[in-house]
Amino acid sequence: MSEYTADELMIVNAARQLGALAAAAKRQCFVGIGLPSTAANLARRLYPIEPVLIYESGCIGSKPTRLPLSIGDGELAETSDAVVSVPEIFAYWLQAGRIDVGFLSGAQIDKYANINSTVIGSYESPKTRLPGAGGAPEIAASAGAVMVIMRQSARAFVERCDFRTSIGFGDGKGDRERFGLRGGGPRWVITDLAVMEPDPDTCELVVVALHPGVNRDQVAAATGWAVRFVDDLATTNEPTAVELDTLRALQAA
Amino acid sequence: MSEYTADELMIVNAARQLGALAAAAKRQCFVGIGLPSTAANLARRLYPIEPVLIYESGCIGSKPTRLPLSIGDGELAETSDAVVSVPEIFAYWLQAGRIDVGFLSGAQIDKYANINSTVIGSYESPKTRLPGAGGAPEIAASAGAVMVIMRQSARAFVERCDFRTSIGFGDGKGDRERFGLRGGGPRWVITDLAVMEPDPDTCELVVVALHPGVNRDQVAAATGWAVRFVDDLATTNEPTAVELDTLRALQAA
Amino acid sequence: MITSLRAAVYEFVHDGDTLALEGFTHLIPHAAGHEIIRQGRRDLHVVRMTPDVVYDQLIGAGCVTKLTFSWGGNPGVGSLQRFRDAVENQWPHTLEIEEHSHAGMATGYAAGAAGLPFGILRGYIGTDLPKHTSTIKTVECPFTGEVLAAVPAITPDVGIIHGQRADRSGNVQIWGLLGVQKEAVLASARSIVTVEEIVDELPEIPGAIVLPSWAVGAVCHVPGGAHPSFAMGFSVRDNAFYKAWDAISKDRDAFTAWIDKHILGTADFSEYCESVGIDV
Amino acid sequence: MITSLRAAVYEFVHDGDTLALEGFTHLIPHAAGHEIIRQGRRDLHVVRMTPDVVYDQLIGAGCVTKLTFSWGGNPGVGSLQRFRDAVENQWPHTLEIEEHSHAGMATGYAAGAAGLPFGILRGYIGTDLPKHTSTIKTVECPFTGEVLAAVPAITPDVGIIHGQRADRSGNVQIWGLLGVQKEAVLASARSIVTVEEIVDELPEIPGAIVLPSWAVGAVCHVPGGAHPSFAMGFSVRDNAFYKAWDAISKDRDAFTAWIDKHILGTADFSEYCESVGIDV
Repeated sequence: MSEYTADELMIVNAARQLGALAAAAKRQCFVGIGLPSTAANLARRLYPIEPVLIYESGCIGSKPTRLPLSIGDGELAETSDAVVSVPEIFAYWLQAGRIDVGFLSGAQIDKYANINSTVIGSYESPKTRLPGAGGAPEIAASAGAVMVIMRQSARAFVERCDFRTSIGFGDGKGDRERFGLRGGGPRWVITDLAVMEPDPDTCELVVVALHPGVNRDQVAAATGWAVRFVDDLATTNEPTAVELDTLRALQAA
Repeated sequence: MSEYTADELMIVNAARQLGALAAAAKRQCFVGIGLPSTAANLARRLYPIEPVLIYESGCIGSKPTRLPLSIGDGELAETSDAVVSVPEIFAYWLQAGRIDVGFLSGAQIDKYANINSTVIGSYESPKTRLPGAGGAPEIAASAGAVMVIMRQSARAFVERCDFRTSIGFGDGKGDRERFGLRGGGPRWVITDLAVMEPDPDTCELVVVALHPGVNRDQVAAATGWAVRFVDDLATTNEPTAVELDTLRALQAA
Repeated sequence: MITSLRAAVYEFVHDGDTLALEGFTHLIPHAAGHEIIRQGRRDLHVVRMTPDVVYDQLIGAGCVTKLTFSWGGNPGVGSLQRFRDAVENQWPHTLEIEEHSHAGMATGYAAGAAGLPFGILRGYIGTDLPKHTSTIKTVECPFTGEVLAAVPAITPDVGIIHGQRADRSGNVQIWGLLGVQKEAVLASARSIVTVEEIVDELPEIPGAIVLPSWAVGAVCHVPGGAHPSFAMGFSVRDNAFYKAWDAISKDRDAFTAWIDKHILGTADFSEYCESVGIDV
Repeated sequence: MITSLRAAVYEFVHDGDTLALEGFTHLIPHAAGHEIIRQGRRDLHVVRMTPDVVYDQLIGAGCVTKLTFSWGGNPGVGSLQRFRDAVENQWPHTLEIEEHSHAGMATGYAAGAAGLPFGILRGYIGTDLPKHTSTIKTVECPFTGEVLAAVPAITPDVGIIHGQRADRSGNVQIWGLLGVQKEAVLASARSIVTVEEIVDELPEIPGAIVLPSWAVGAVCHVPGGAHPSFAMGFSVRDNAFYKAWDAISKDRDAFTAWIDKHILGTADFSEYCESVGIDV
């Protein structure tokens, strides 16, 4: 087994999940630049049934030959089945419920999978001003399911976000329904240590799998709430040589 | 002077008005098929500053070489500066106030220039079911000005329409403002006998010009309300040989 | 999914469905309408901005109990005789109508495609339409207090259009006058697209849009399937047919005989074409 | 109207105006932003979904008192340093912010282009944004009773974009990622479009849209005017410049020196390009 980085680990695990979703006819991914785009493009290369990549810049069905450096990369438009305006991509495609899985990340995530990408500290006098919402609130609202990819630390995985930029499960089970949200909300939180999923009864994020070589204490120490582990806690498979080679070739292209 | 038909007379007078508007930088015409399209295309050929033809089928800046037979004629799309979807033509172009002049016609017009193209008789048990509204209500609401072209008769020019498909001045002066309509409403009603305009004080249609050889009695007899004539009643110019030749060449193409 | 038109209509179109066979003069799915008549669907609610000959056929053939529309005429010719007979004389039975303006229906389709329950427009105000159409309401702008018209989203069970081309994966390419073709497909729970040709790869065409295969239900290869409407790049509008329709449709018996012979008496669109003597 | 960028900014952009310099990564009108700094406009309310380097420059140069936005970062690099310094430390002065989501702003632009006072979306609900942004409200669907988010129309005084091409009449052609370029122009009272080239006749290009001349204010021939953004068919994104901007903008003095030398110290965009050593 070759060595791998934390990012590679997260990307490979995300790609596996996308492959499983595509095989189950949940192919349409709404992807941002960075880890999500890399994971989605990796899945396109690894699995016979490919995810369909949809970028918020209006590209539908992009098949980039190399990883885009920005969401507006010309390569995305040139290799798409269709390019539409930004109002259209949000209205006719995301809002209408045509996206099976959306990706989110942020500076903070809380135990109900709400995400903060707006400010650390108070909104009026922020300690750190972050870029803000972008497409996140409506991805969180309307995508069939949401996958979160974030490096895990007690500073980032918090009891309650300083600011709720996009909603996971609000203050717990039932909030999404109360708000009338049509999307399914966060289903998987993939970190450099573990994979979390919402508990079916409470919607609180619980650890369902550890990455190879990671133990419970490490995860607990990197989580700002008293995180729970499922009884049948799994260990994710090591990234395979094929996965790593394909990923590295993609990133080198 | 060559002879001419009632339709030719109406078309030539409408084209003249469009030419005057284009010269005053009011160039954008929202045209339907039939007399309006013919008049607008005639004006394009007669005047140095051409009207810009916009069709509700989504064609912007059409320059057809022959008269389109239907609003969806391929020629319209092929000769346009831009072709947009039908939702866009109504929202971004008509509703947004980008149209200087729209055309309307109908089965009935009343003294406040409201138009009926829906039913003769009652709505529930119509004597005659007409095609309906089409683009008319919003042309009437949002075009900078409206030009009406209709053959005049006491059956068509009525005290009050059986059904108000599109609004002129409602029940009189002030109604457009009360309804919050942004367009200016009907400015010219061009018939085969005369030209009418709304009285500035009452918004009631009054006769401002007679066509050559037409007298007041003929117009009064062909109007279902006690129509008034302005003091400085004009006579329209005979269609010129150039106007008629250009029109006939256009129609023969 | 690429399939026959017969199979697509059989699978997707059910008695009692709400259908939108759209086409703003261009790309009207006539062949699909014929197949619906052939398969004897009943109690349909048909929606279209510009119901023309194919809706006249559906109405006269007794398939339709409700029509939502904004302009119901034979463009460049005059009345839709079967539509008028249904409204004026309840023949072959009562036809419920829901009547809008073009802008209102375009707004409703856009709302449907966008997954919104309603859309807003500056429209209808001052007209008699809201008195007779219960689906025209108003909303107040929460910022300015202005009152605007509101219409519900149009969300048909099946959206049916004609288009120029598809590739073998079922990606659909359309160009020329786009009308509400995209919205009719995206607003519908299921969709059928008939196309002029199916190709290995879609060439790039100025002004063309592509509907990805996964946003489309069935794709059916029906060359000329828009006739007497047209497909830019493939055919021109058959204005003579529209004119001839007036005479055929004016008389109930002539109409019924025409439907019996050319639609019910043929197995599919190519037999129909042969039967009526058109070369597509 | 085809004119110089200097004349267009001088005539159309006034102190206190609301401006939208739009571009969703693609076709961002950097040259126009520089000219606004050069002409010393102040008290601007700038609107953009994705304020990036050019807004960082406008903010740091003291031109801006309010920013309406949905994502303010340096894409692929990190923070916008001048934006952060203004929000966190009020440098060079207080910056009022009005914060939305992408979907909310896209809805606002579409409403502005359509002449509506507001737009509706399924959005914002459950987030903290409505607590801090007074321009996020709700409306109830008059048909279903559902509660939806509402945002006001975005209606800038001046909409500014870069595009690929214009003809000599001023018809503008844009292709590739379209973003909200059309909406930004149509929603604005006045508009400026910088283009890569001006040609006798616009060739047909797959995926291209055309804004007719009469819907556009000024058209200015500024090749490379999107740099470090790009114009598909003419240039690629200068990712190195975006990365280099982080270092320049991190320090107030370094930033000010850069603006003084390269923007205020140059007469126009071609001098700027020479000054910073880019070849467009």
